[in-house]
Amino acid sequence: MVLDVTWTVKWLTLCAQAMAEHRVELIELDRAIGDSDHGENMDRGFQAVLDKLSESPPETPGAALKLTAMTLMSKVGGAAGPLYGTAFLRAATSLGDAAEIDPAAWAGALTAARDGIVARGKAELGDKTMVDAWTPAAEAAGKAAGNGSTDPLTVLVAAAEAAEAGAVATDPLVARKGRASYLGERSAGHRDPGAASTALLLRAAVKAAA
Amino acid sequence: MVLDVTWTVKWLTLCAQAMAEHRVELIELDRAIGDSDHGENMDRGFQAVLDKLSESPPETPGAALKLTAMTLMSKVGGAAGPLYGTAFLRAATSLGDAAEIDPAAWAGALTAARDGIVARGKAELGDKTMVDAWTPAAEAAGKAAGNGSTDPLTVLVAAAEAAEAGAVATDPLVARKGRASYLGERSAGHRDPGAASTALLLRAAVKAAA
Amino acid sequence: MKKLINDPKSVVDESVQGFGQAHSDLVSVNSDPIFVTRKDAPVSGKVGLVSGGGSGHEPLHAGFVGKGMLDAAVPGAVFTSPTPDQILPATLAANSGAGVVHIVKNYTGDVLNFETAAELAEGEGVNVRTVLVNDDVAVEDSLYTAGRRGVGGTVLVEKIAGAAAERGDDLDAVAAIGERVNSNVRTMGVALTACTVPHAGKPSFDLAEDEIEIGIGIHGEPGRHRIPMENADGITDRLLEPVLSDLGVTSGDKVLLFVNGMGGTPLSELYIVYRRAAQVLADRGAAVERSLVGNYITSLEMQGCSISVLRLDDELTGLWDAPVHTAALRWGL
Amino acid sequence: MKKLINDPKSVVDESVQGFGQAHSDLVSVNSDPIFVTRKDAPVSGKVGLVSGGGSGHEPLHAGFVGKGMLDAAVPGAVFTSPTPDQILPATLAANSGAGVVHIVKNYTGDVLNFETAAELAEGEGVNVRTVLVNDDVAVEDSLYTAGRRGVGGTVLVEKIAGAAAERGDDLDAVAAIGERVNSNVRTMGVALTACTVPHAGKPSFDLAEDEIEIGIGIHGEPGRHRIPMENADGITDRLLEPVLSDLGVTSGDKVLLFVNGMGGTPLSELYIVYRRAAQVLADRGAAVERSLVGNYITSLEMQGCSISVLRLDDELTGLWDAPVHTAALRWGL
Ligand SMILES: Nc1ncnc2c1ncn2[C@@H]1O[C@H](COP(=O)(O)OP(=O)(O)O)[C@@H](O)[C@H]1O
Ligand SMILES: Nc1ncnc2c1ncn2[C@@H]1O[C@H](COP(=O)(O)OP(=O)(O)O)[C@@H](O)[C@H]1O
Ligand SMILES: [Mg+2]
Ligand SMILES: [Mg+2]
Ligand SMILES: [Mg+2]
Ligand SMILES: [Mg+2]
Repeated sequence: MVLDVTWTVKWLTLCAQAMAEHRVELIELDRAIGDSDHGENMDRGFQAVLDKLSESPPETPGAALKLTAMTLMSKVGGAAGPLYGTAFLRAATSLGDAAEIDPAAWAGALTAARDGIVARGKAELGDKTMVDAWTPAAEAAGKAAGNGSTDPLTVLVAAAEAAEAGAVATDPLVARKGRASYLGERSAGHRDPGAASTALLLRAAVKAAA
Repeated sequence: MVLDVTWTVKWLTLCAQAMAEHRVELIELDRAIGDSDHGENMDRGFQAVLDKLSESPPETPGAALKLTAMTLMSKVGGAAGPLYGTAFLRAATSLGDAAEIDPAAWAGALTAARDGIVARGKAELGDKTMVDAWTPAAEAAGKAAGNGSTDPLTVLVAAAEAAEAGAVATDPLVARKGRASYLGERSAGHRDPGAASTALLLRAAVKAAA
Repeated sequence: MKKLINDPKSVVDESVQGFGQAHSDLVSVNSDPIFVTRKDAPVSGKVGLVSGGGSGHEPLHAGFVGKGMLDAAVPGAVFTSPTPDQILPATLAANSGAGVVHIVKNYTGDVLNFETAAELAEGEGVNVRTVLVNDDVAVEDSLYTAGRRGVGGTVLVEKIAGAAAERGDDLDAVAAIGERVNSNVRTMGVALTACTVPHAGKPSFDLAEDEIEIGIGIHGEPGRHRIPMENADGITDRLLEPVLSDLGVTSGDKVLLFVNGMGGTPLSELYIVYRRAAQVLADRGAAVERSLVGNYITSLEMQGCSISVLRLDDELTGLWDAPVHTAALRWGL
Repeated sequence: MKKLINDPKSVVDESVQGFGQAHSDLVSVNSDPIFVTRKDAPVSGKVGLVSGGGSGHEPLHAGFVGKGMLDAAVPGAVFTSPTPDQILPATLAANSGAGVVHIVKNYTGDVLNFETAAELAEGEGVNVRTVLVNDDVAVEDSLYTAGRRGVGGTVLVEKIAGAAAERGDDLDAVAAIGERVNSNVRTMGVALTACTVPHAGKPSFDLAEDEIEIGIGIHGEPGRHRIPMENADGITDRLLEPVLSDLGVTSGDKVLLFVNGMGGTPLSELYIVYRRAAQVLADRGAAVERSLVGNYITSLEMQGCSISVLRLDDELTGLWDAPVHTAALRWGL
């Protein structure tokens, strides 16, 4: 398995599929501690990404992610739009013109994405945001790549599993950033929608390689 | 039993009591085919009548009914206020200054009341309004008085029973006057609230004499 | 029942008091009996305009008291027309000597109470004319009923007759303008939910999650018939068709389109209805020259709307455009 | 879910279209991307005012576009802040060369999207200043959260900064006035019922028949805490106390009292709340010099209200009184 532009487009297609499939679930998570729009926003955004991808097929993984970034910025809105937009943009920049993504590059892209989100949103780990999924994902990918794994799948799986665990770990937290923070203690006991969507996106990356 | 001013005040007091007790029931009847206010209006009106009666105790049955008329006019509002106001006013006029109400006078008062309602509201028998209770009541009282009965109770009972039957008979009718008429066929199958309150008022007259 | 109230019995008193305080530059509130007058009433030489009816339709009528519209408003209990002992002093307060027009929605209670008050006012030397508003096309067979109800058109009658009074028309002329508006306006409404009268404590009718009431009035009474829920365009068509055919709107007509919220429907939805109604009118070749969208004659927190169409002529348009300064309708001042 | 809509996905487009048609004398609507501008934008020499945010708060913001208030409004999806590719062209359309003030409610999404748009606009040579509105005292510990939300105060910032721009203040001065309003206004809200976001199809939270949410925002999010239902005076006191103590209102202060409906509450109830709030303010020795009562910043069909108090000085009062002509707020014109 090589993570080339074909894989990237497949990944993004599976992202769109996941957002459509989990639309209601993400709305429900946001309903509990936010404003009931996260699933709708992500679904709308990734459907637009699909359109863009077929309108102007990208030539490199980086180009695909840049197209995704711009589309999410202009179609998602809310907090998630700029944050995911920034994440995909930073990931694209980190990948540059490379035709393929090797394990280290994937780990680098995730770290860049995470850093972009933190730079935009100023959330810290434990604030009950998507950062709580991106941070362990980037770290796990870095670790898996550092272990010298040359099979991209290992890195993708490590990142996805860490993101999923990170999302689950937001359940007991009290939100300190984003809309859920207004609820104070009442935000505890619910999963952060953005962390949940992050886990879905990174799981889609595994599926695209499977 | 003499139907003097004491009886009249007792009757009006029992009217107030009946309107308070049946307030919710009359609201419910009006809810079905009107605007949910008949019980509230009648209760408010008769509570005000009680206040007035104790403020300025009347000297004759006619004076008591006139006070009631004026109070209902200014406190009930809606369709029922002017209609009941007119009814009590006409009854008062028909009784004049007499100290007591004999059977013929009671029948005459009811007939005057009924005519007053028809004059104001232009409803005919069968239009599913309070006229459907007042008309048989006045007729039954007239008949009982005409039979030479000298016991006022007989006349009161005859009127009350006829009013009750008249109210029940409104159930299947399609309303042609008042707010229920806007429902067309949908008004059938419900008792007219004003006919129901009329029956309660005339039943109170019996209780006052018992 | 959850309402921002203290006691069902004090709803009208407290609400009107608050209204008077919030708009003390515009109105005075008389409390026993309760009625609201224009701060500067009676306006010397001007015909007075008085309207009233049950409460629960806010901003109607008190919200329309002020320059260019009503001189006095008389609020009854919730959904219960006011009594003559309120209407009479309001009428006297509105009378500058030029006489008073009563604008009365066609409900038995309103008609009877205003009739009595008019009689009493005449007895005190005030000339009174009554304009009866009966614009609701939902009421069929009106010969055999209490007749058509007065609904959304009332707002338009009050505005336009108010402008006529303000420009100095005499009593008969103001009444004639009011009647002209009434005979050129038709309305039909829909309820998506019932409302809850405070003293009743429960919804005025029961409606399933997938049903709506077509042809409602403004007192929480059930409508003419019940149908399954439809989309906004479908509902708009259903309301507009009887309005346009009863009014006989034809190509080239100039109209005012009024989409009124029943109190609990978001403004955004009213604009969706407006959009479709404007489309239908355009398809018929009618020109929407003026519009009004918002909650102007309501049924407490009922969800739903009514659509009114008023056929305009140059004079009516001019009177509609004339300055008005009330709590709920204001322009040019 | 029963709504006067055709399709959850077309709610904003159709509603804004209808709005544009109903107010074609005042505004122009751009459809892709969607935003609303003052008919005569950009106004030569005048600082431009642009606001925006998620839809569902109507009449905010499009209802405040017009002379004396906003030059452009940018509606996002329901409860979702708009995107830079909408905000940027709206900003360009509002810019006459004198620069543009963005009025942004303090939500992460709004802040980030407006931030990006401002950056892009600066890149195209437009000077942009941002006024962040964060008047909601329900949000405690704001150091450890995303900070206080922008709620009712937004309407007052838009009106008063709009008047400053209209009188010819320069970019920094208009932004400074906006910030002055923001730092002198506090708000707190209550929900009696939740609202239903069209695409979600069910209420934004579940609330029992005898419970209310205290300290809600305007996006249907649950409030700060939940308490058993109380009467209007009790609820008013609960909302007003934190507002007054946070603002530090003392005897002799002049204030504007704004009772705002969340969309589904009858106007009559808002006046009952107003009455109590005015009483409390009078007891504190504060003078209510101006007031505003109605549905101005809503949460779809939510039942409830918010109370805002703005401390006035002569300049702010003058700017409040200055003529304004928008769909939802109009006087002096
Ligand atoms: N400051 C922040 N930093 C990182 N992530 C954030 C921040 N604020 C919000 N988020 C993420 O955004 C998600 C909400 O996205 P969404 O519902 O689409 O936007 P909105 O909150 O504007 O309605 C949250 O669940 C959280 O993961
Ligand atoms: N034209 C009429 N003639 C006789 N009775 C009438 C007429 N119109 C209404 N009513 C009576 O009034 C009753 C309704 O009274 P109420 O609910 O108090 O007033 P409203 O209809 O104004 O709400 C009806 O049930 C009916 O009996
Ligand atoms: Mg959200
Ligand atoms: Mg009734
Ligand atoms: Mg009534
Ligand atoms: Mg949102």
